[in-house]
Amino acid sequence: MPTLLTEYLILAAILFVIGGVGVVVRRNAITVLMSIELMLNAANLTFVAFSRFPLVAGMTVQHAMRGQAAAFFVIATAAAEAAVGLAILIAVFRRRETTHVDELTLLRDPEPVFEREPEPVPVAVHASLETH
Amino acid sequence: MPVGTYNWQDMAALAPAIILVVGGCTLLLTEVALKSAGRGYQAGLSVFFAVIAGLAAFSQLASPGRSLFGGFARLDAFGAATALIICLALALTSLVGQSFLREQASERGEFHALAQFAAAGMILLADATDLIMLFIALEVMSLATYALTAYLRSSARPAEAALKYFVLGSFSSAVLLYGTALAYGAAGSTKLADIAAAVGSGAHTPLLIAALALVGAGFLFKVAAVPFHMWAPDVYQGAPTPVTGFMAAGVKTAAFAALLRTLYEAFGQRALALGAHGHGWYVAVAWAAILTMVFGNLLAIVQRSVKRMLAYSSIAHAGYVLVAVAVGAFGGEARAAATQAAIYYLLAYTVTVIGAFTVVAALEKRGGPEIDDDTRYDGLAQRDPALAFVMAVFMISLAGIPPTAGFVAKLFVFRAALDVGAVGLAVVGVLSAVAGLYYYLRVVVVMYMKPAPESAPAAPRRMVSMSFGLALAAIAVLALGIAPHSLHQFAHPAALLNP
Amino acid sequence: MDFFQAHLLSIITFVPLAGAVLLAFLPKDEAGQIRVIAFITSLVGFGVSLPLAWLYDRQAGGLQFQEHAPWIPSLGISYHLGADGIAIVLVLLTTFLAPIVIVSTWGSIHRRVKELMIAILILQTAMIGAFVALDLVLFYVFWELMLVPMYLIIGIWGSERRIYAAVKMFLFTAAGSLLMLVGILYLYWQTKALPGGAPSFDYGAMLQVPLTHPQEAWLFAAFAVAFAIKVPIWPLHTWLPDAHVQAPAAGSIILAGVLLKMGTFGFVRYAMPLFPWATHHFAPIVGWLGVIGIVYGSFMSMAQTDMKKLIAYSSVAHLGFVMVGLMALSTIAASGAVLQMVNHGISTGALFLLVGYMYDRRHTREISAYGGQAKATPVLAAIFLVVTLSSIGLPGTNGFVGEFLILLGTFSSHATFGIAWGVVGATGVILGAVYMLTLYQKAYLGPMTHPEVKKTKDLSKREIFTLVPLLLGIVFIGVYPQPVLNLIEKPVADVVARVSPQAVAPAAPAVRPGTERPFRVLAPQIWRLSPQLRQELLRRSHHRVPSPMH
Amino acid sequence: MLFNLPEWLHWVFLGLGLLTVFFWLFTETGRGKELRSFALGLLTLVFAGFFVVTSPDARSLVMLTPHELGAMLVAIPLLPLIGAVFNGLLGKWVGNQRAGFIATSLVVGSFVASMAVLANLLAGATEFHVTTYQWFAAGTFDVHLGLYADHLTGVMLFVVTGISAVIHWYSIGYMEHDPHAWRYFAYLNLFVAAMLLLVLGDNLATLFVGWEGVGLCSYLLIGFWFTDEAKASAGKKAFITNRVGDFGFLIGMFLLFSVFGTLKISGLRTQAGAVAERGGWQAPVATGLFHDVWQRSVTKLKSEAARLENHAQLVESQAALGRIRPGSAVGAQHASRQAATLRAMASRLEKRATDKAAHGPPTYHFLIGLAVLFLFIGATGKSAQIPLYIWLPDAMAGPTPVSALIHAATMVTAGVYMIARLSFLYVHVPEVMAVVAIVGALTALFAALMAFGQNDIKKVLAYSTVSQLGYMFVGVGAGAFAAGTYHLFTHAFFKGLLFLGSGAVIHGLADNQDIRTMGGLRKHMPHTAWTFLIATIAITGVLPFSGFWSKDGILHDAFESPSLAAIAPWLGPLLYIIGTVAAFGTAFYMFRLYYLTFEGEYRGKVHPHEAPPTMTIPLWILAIGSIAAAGLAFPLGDSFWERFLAPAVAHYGPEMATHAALPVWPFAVAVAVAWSGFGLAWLMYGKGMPTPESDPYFLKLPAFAKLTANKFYVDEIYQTAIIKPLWRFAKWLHKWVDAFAIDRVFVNGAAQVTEFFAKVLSPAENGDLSRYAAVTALAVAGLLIWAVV
Repeated sequence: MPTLLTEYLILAAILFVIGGVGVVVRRNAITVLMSIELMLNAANLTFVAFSRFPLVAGMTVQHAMRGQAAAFFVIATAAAEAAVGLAILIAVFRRRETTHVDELTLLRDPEPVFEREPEPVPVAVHASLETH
Repeated sequence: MPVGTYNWQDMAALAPAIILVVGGCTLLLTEVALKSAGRGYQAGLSVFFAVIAGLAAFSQLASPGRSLFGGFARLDAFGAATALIICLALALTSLVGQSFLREQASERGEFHALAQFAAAGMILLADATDLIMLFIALEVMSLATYALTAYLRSSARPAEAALKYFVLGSFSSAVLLYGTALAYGAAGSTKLADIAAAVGSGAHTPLLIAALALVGAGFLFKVAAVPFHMWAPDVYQGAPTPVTGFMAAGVKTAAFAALLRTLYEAFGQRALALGAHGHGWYVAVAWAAILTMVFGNLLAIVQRSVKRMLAYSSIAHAGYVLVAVAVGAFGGEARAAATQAAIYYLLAYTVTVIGAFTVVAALEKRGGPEIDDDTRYDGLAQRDPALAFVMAVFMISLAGIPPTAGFVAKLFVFRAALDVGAVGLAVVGVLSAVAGLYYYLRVVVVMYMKPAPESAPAAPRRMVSMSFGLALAAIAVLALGIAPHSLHQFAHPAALLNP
Repeated sequence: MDFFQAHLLSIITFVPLAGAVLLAFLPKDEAGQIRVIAFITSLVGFGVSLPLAWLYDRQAGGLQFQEHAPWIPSLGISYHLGADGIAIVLVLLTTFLAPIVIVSTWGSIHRRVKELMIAILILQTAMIGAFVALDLVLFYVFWELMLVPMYLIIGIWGSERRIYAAVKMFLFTAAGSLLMLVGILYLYWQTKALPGGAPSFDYGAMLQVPLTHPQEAWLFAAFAVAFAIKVPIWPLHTWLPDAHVQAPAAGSIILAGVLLKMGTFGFVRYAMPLFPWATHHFAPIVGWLGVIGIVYGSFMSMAQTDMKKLIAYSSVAHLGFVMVGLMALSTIAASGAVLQMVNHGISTGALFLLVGYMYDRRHTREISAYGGQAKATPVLAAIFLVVTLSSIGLPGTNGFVGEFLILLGTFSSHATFGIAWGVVGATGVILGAVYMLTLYQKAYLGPMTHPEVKKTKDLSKREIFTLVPLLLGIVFIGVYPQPVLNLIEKPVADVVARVSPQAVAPAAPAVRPGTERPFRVLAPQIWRLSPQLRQELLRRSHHRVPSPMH
Repeated sequence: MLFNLPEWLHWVFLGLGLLTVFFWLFTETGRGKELRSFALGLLTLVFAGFFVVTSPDARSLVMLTPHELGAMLVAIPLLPLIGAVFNGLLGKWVGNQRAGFIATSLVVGSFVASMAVLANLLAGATEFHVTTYQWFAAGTFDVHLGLYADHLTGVMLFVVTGISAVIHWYSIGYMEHDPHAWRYFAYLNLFVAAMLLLVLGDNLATLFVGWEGVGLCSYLLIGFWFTDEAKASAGKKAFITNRVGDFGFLIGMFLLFSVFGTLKISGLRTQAGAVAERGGWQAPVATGLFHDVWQRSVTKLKSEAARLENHAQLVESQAALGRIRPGSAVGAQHASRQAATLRAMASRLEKRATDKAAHGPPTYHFLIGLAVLFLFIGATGKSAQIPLYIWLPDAMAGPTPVSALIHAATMVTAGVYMIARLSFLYVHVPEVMAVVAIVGALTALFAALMAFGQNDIKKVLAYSTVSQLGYMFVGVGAGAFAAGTYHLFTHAFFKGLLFLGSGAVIHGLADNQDIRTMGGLRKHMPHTAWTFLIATIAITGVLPFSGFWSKDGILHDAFESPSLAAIAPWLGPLLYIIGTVAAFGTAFYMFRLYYLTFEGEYRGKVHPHEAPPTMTIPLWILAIGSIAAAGLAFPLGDSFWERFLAPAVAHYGPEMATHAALPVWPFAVAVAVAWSGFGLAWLMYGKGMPTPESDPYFLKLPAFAKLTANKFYVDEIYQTAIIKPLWRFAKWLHKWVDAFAIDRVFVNGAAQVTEFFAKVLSPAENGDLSRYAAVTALAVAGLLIWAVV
């Protein structure tokens, strides 16, 4: 019997990739948050698809229901995540007045210095010089 | 086995996590009831709950191992040992954090409450044997740590760090979740045991491999393994320093525990012969370990801030634990040795790194310069010999020089690696450790060999609790280095991870 | 008394540490008190180490005064101490030098005295521990522990470029020893093959491990690199001049006197007996490196304008002698080599001490800043001359006996290049005279070229007090070295017997064709597991893991 | 009782000793008086020693038990050593004068003990041996500090202790104005101790202690006035040049040990005898290192050949089984070609192995020849022969008594002594003996030529010493060990005397050493002049003074030496001619020296004065010795000297060298040559020189004179060809190899490359969240693709 599993999975995968690309390419933090939600939902879709069209032969109902339950868990978690994320975003906006992620570069590696380091400066004269 | 069967004994097995949840709630409630004055008790309370949870975990150390809630979680020595490390990290963080919070005028109960919740999530992460359960525990832990990272509202950097952490963390959670979904599809279940059966049967292997890759990527992100490490330096540097210590110790420990469980319990059987190339995950983890050790140590060299250097050092140390993880692929005795080595390494790293970050915290003054450079450490040995000494001990331990915990930990790891003949891993490990020596020693250099600057800003006053915590950490580092056998009972049964 | 005898080595090892702990509780302003207590501690350390010399059973030889206690039994690590004649003379050298080092700092270092004394005493514990440890992890712990105080001594109390020098020394040495750690661990797993089955880090167990030739070659390489850096063998020597020049006099004395011996001791105690076949195999290479060290170090010394650097390079040359002596694999040469370790400790220690005193007076190490010093400071000049003569191996001083035995033994040994080594090494005798006498002449003889020279004070009583024991040592070993040679006779003969061709050939498994040449053994890739090993491990992982239940 | 002497003699010695101590104690008051008494006491002791040696009755009285002789032997080097240590440590407090007395007394004591030993040898004993303690031992190598005395040693003991005693005494006067004379006496005593150890050592290792010890003392004493840069440099030059020689000595010792397994002289002698019994010196070595080396190389060649052969078979069998590219003609051809090549290599090795096996290990003749050649290199250093003589002229920077003792009479003869001591080895390798003789002859000639152009009184004597040492080497090289050592003996007297005389002149002229500004000194210092003249006559070989007998004995023996004849029949006569020419030169430069110094008119400015008696008395003692030493050459043909030394030295060839038929003409030639050299000098300088610049030698032969005055530019050649390049090489090596290649590139380079990579990678962490996300996403994708695809 032909199932719709493959189609669902492909759809989910596309959604997941869109979400992932969104996180990478979008500069606005809100959009980035949305992209993450998209990714989570792609996973949800996968769960549900597998639950509805099990791959494993002889999967019990209980097992099948787990996929659906998982989706609920994820929805709840995603809500919590969104709450925390927005709170953080507000905190950022308050201090920096921006939600563009590429403007947040206070934290970064120092600029490398490629010139040869000068000879170590004499730090302190020899011990005995100080006392004699 | 019916899905929903559980009983109170199973619940009792989760006592450490439950105690911490209760603790977190209590702290939140007291926050409501009390006003600003005399907040010190909150730290005390937090330590109290951490100790109680730790005792509960300790009592489980000798546990023979038992499945809980029909296979969603597991009570065993491994989990108990991990929980113990996490409780230790929590207790130390609470102990030393109070002084920092007072200096930053941010004494509020949420800090400790969030830490308690995060720790609870970590413990659950270590106990979980179901991927969904793992995901939820991971989220509990992560959400709490995101919040902790943004805790200091007075400065711009914590918020930025939190945002970066949040975005990338959620991204990796999503990846992990997607992997979980694929695993569910292939095995028809999210329980590790069922996945193991599916792996053993050989059905739907490509799907399982994809699931393994995605789940593994999620955990590698959490432990900050190269190339999933990009978030770590910025977040570690930006977060409030005690939080950084807690993250470096606790999050890493919990994530490694989960990684070990997933890899060994679900994918342990064909560890050397799974995947398109038939290499198994051994090669992937080994390469991750090599990259992590090399890049972590390499990039730490050029850092000018001690805190950021410690962040890179944390990445490098993840590499050493990954060596142990990879070695466990060989199963049998090697797996026991690897698990033991990983647990011991995480313990040693926990005490050392919390100590080190505490020293960093001890030198942070409210309204001080935003960019922390090394000048604060110049000539510290003359201004504050005790602080300089413990910092030197922590640096020596991180560098892996005897007689400190760091040395014994590395000994365990390399010993495990050489048992399976992974000489290459060990050699890369020791060579990158040489680079590591350089930057750890630089801290000792500035503390001991540079003169104190003329106008050195006076260090903030340290509370007794912080000094006590530092002393405790330093003594633990030395004790673990000199008499590691005292922890024999700790680390050995912990190795009895369910294969 | 029984307790004392049963725990002699522990007591010797930890007396200085106890002193250090005691000092930690003293207020740091009490510099005088701290110095005296440190001095007394070191004297006690010397006192308790003396019985080793006469309690050691010379006829029986071998490792005596053994102490054994479990330390980390789950890993097969134990607290195992023991000493043979070789270790004993080096322990005695250490405890002998310690009071001198401590007193020598009294006049020159007045800054952070407490830390300095603690560092020296901890260093002493580590050095003695490394000599007497018989468990490889214990050895490694002491070995690495030595680095930290030495690092601090150079870095805190050193000269201008002290930090560079300290870091360089630390990184160089630690890099080598980490490779050795890998070797130790590998060897540890091989002990599983022994009866009993449990792997162990014990020296005795490791001596019995059967190894294939490639294994031996790799392990020897790992150990030898660590030791070679410490010796230092050319071309791994460049940390030494920097460390010596920047270190305070006390640091230089310890460095030259004892720390460098760690490397050669490592060869005698570990690299050679543990891997006899590989020793045999690589001896020509290491021996040539030693010979290069002799000639090269001498030429380097000739080119120096800095006194301490000159002496540092002369150490390279002297330890080149020791290495050649060891690699000749002959009893005569090896005895000379062990004796030369002691000699070098005394002579070069004394030279650094003297240069330190000169530095205290004039605050410069440039040879050209001195000149005609003998007129102003006759006692200093006389002592410097005696030590110089000892350094160039004049008969009647200690240096002669060691060098003579080494060269004679090497020349008459059955080593492949023994004759060539003897001849080329003997040129070091000429070159040694060239650079040392040139130094002496430039610094002490001739007219007084600098006005400051005239004002220079001669040695004080305390300074003479630190030098007299060294001078006595120089003369005593020069005139009557036999007590020392008696102590080391049997142990050295045992080591040589272990690496002799007769002992190596039959015991070792057959050599694969094409692996006779040194580096060909090292050819197989270690980077990845070899196919055979992979198969074996795969088999094991399937075999050991229970099959899935569900 | 240590001495088995008649009671009364004891009391005499004791009394004299007490007297000495007594005088010493009261030197503070009326120094001059006690000085004379002290001199008297010493003279008594010296004459007592002579009495004991010469009188048969007394000789029989002093026959000692072996035990006592042992104590005596130990006492000989120990007494001066005690003096050295005592004066070295306490001399500053004791005072210069007393230090001198102590030093002298102890050397005299050593002299007396030597006399006792010599008396026993004269009375018929052949050798004494005493072992003190085990010095050092390891494996099969063992050195006991043993002392050994035979007839050769007895002669050396007499020379060393006797001349030393005299020169110590002389030094008391010479050094009386020096504030550090105590140090001088400590060094001088140390020198005597070392020299005696060299002479007495029964083992080459012990001998080497003395060998290097005298070098050290030479260094210390040359640079005694160390504030003078040139003097300090001269000392260093002496030490290092000697060390170059010592390198040869060491290698020689190693070779001997490798062949014979011992360094003990008696052991070497036994082994040498055994070799002759076993099959002669041309036989290959039967055991030991070199035998094993040979065997090992044969075995190795053989096994290598076998391995190649196996390999060839393997290739063939693989080809036969079709394992090498099955079915391919190319593969089979290739295999057979490869096998053929391997076979060819194998057969070549096999042939080499067979050749080597047939050839056998090196012979004793070769190995021992090499060993004694290296030992001779040591001797060229110590005894100032070509090419290592350069240090000796510079060594004149030291105090003059030092030049007399160390650089004329004793230390520089150590090489000759060593060859005579090991004559039982040298006689088996005539090739090396020929080398020794040729080097000696050339040195004798060239040094004599160089002496022509010198104007420093001590430099002339220095080159003269080099030249005379050359004669001694001709002697021992020609197998005439007795003649060589006889010249050593006589030379010690007259050259010591010449140096002491020059010292008296320098002392009297306030440190002026330039003979061009002297002249006519005979009127001012008659004692010095007369003794100097005696010595000059002695050294030129004018009948009947001692130099004639010893030098012409050498030339005569060289002329008809069987060992030289074994190499080439013309070699002996050639060396005779060279020696004779050099003898002419000797006569010329010595009389030039004498005339310019003592005859004619005084050309200097300082008022000259005669030396004090502490200096002149030793001059006369040595002058007497110079004359009396000639007596030992009699009866001609079978001299007392040769008979006395016969048991201690070996002979070349199976038959004893005899002087059955003494041709007269070589003697006649020698006499003529000596007189003609003298005559030439008299013609040129007999009337004295009007001004310092009017030296006829420099005026008539300017080019040659300049060449000789500049010592043929040998020092300059050494400087530019060897010494400077070595220092430059050291600097170059340090700058480019050590500092640059190893430290900069290899060590710091590794650190910098690491840091460079870190710096290159570091900008990846630029704080941009998008980039972080991109990297993470790519990593996930990469992992996924790697795992699945």
